[in-house]
Amino acid sequence: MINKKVNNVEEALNGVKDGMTFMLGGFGLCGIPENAISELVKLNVRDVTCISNNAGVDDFGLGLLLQNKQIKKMISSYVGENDEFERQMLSGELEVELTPQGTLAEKCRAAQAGFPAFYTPAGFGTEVAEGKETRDFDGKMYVLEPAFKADFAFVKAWKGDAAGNLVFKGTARNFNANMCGAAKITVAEVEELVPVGELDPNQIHIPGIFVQRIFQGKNYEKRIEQRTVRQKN
Amino acid sequence: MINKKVNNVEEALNGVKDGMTFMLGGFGLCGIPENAISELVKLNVRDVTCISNNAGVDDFGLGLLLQNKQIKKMISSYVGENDEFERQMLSGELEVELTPQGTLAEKCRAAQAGFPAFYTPAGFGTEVAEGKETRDFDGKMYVLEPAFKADFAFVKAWKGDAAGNLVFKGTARNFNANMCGAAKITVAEVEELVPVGELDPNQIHIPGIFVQRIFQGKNYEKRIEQRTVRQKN
Amino acid sequence: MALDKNGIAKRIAKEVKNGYYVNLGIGIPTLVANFVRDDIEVEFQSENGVLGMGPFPFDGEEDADIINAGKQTITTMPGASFFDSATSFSMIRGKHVHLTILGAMEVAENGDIANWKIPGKMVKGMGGAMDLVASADNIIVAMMHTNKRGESKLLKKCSLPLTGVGCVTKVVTNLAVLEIKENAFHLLERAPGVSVEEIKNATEGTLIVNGEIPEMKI
Amino acid sequence: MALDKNGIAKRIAKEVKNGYYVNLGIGIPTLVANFVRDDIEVEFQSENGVLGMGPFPFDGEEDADIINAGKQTITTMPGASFFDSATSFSMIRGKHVHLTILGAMEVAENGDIANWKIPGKMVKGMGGAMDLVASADNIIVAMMHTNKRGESKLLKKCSLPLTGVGCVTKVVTNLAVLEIKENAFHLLERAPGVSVEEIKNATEGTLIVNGEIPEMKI
Repeated sequence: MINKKVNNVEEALNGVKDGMTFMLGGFGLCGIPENAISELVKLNVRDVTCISNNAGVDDFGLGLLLQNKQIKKMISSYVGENDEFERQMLSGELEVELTPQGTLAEKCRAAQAGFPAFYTPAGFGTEVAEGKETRDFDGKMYVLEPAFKADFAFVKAWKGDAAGNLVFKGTARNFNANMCGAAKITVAEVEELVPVGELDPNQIHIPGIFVQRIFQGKNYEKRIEQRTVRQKN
Repeated sequence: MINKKVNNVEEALNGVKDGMTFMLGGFGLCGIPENAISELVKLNVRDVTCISNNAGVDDFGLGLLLQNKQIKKMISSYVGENDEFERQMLSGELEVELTPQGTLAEKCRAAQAGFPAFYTPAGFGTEVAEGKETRDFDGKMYVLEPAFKADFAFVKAWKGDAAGNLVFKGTARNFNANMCGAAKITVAEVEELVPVGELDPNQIHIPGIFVQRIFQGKNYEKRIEQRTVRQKN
Repeated sequence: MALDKNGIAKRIAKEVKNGYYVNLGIGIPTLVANFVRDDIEVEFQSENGVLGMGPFPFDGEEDADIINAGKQTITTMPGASFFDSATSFSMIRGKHVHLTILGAMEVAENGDIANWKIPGKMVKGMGGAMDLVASADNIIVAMMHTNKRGESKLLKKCSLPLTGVGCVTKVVTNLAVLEIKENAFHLLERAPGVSVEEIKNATEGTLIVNGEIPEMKI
Repeated sequence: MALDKNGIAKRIAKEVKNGYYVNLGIGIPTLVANFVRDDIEVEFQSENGVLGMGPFPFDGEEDADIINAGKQTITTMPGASFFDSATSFSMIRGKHVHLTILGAMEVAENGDIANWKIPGKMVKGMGGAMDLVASADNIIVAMMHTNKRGESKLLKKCSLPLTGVGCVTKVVTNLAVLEIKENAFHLLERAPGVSVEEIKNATEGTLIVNGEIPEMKI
């Protein structure tokens, strides 16, 4: 077994530099790499490009880096729920590349799987396709989208082991799974680091080969954005 | 829940016709849809095209359809271990499209995921790329490969439920997972059909949306091609 | 009388057929789930990675790791499954999801839709909408017939940046049910008590009224 | 004395470095696993869908559902995982597998390799080999230096249909270790007791011999 375990978030983020491109898992605040984000704020790396479906909310998640003006460019599918994001974008302070959600996911998967680019129907005929190659297959139009290139991918899993194997919980899997192995270095933080051999080989969501560093995360807040409930009769 | 359960293999293969294109899961004899194959022999459908990594062995798996001269064309990555396959191919009785294994898998996945085609480096500069579009991305050459189009996909899983959810075991997952949802109709046979709700939603390999029909298989032989063992000291 | 949001959702629920996998957008579409008949088999997909969504959790049972695309806490039904984002869009792009219901700011008579951006003013982003509308064969838009200023949202041509081209098949508004084909809105049903004239006045795009137009049955 | 198959495997095992994920082809490459040092961390990937392969199972413990790409029954090590074929080739195509070791019928001085077909005579198919050689940066070929008729398998140009172009980085045969670069085979090591002359005679392609060539240490 190849050991990927590092002792803490500081070790895990070793090598992070100004101007780099990061991938960050999560959908809204669900499944975001909370520890890595806190450390990025602490390290105060600047001028970074972040690939993340959303940018958290004003005071949590990637919103913290936005508040701190550390982000030069965001590549996301959705801005809503974050006023600071929308403000910086509309004012032009922040460069934003809005990308359809499925395209965003596949640009990660393409990087993970060694595909240079792919054709998707999403965005054809819209401003998303402007300047991009389009092509007809069987009478339907597609847009050619390149794979992402990133320096670090920060993902958060439910359980993991020192071999780098990951298991996610519920809808916290989202982009976390697709970003593993999609950057030069993939850093996984886990709610529970279990002994090697404890995870069923048949039930591993991401094999360790896609992960370079793994650590036991701590102090997870796991905030809920929209607490919707019903009452028991 | 949308109920996909059918009572038996006869119902599951309803609509199968001469001249159709079938996908069949499995790697060698590992994870092959034994019940579906037996039924295809019994139905004696002719002139079919089979997409399958291998063609079984002479007297088992797809080899049975080959012996029976039911197959017009095979799309596979590997012929070895099947003398009848090699004989029919060399004599020209059987049309064979040899496809790199990773390309074969991705042509299934592309069909499942709605991608019309993809660029892969596999086969560039070889006869596999003859007549195909090639393209340079970042100084490396790629071949454009189209998604498969098939009428039926026959897959075999370890466990499944009436919602069509599937769980595979060990290396029997192979192409079975990628073929689900890659044909007009996906038929899954399972070693054990469990009550809906028994499978952990977090640990389902193939969500039921990719499966149209599911049935409890029977009489699995699960032959081993190369029984390699070591002796206890 | 024009329909309210629940009324629109109720009418759209009738478009949901047995055996359908359905993706519901944020807003009115989310309400549709409440009105689908009990005697048909339907599963709701949410593009953030869940199939087989159930109702909201009971108070105290919500789980931060189990949400829908609107970031709302949800539950799952027996037979549900979770998956990653790429797989989720494989379901959508691969046409395994049968019906997409989403909101819009504008719909054009050729089926174009705009719902993600007002240049210089507001940008929410397209989220999964561009993938959904570019992929599904069956796309129903749920929206008010006119905007807050009383202007028609059913246009000859969208004025806002597009989400997708020529993709919307049906529109259900507070006033009417309309099918889009051959570059026109074809009026199928009126909201109870709403006249064809009122619908004509509220529709900027080409409106085809063929024969007697029945009232919706909700 | 020329090496036997185990000798070749033993020499190649020295190319396997700490932290490597390695894909082993059928034949001699499979034997490599037996000779990798115990004090380094290595994981073996098999393209049919397993990472972290272990030794063959004990007699009676073999499982039809757990095999390698050679269709042999295997076991797994702690930390192993199973996955589908597309994911397996994501590992390969995405360069997550660091080293590929495979057999060949012919290798050319420019790094071309042929190992899947003899027109009109024999076709095994390429299996995963075309994906492997087109993707990996580090490809070692394990083979006999000459074929059964005594003809060189290290050629100026392959005569058989290619598996991949310009991809092989190293060749380990029963006679020698050779690096491929700048359109030539560069002799690095001789098998114990084998002379440079013998290697020259057995090599049809351009052979570069620079200075004293050491004997392999196995």
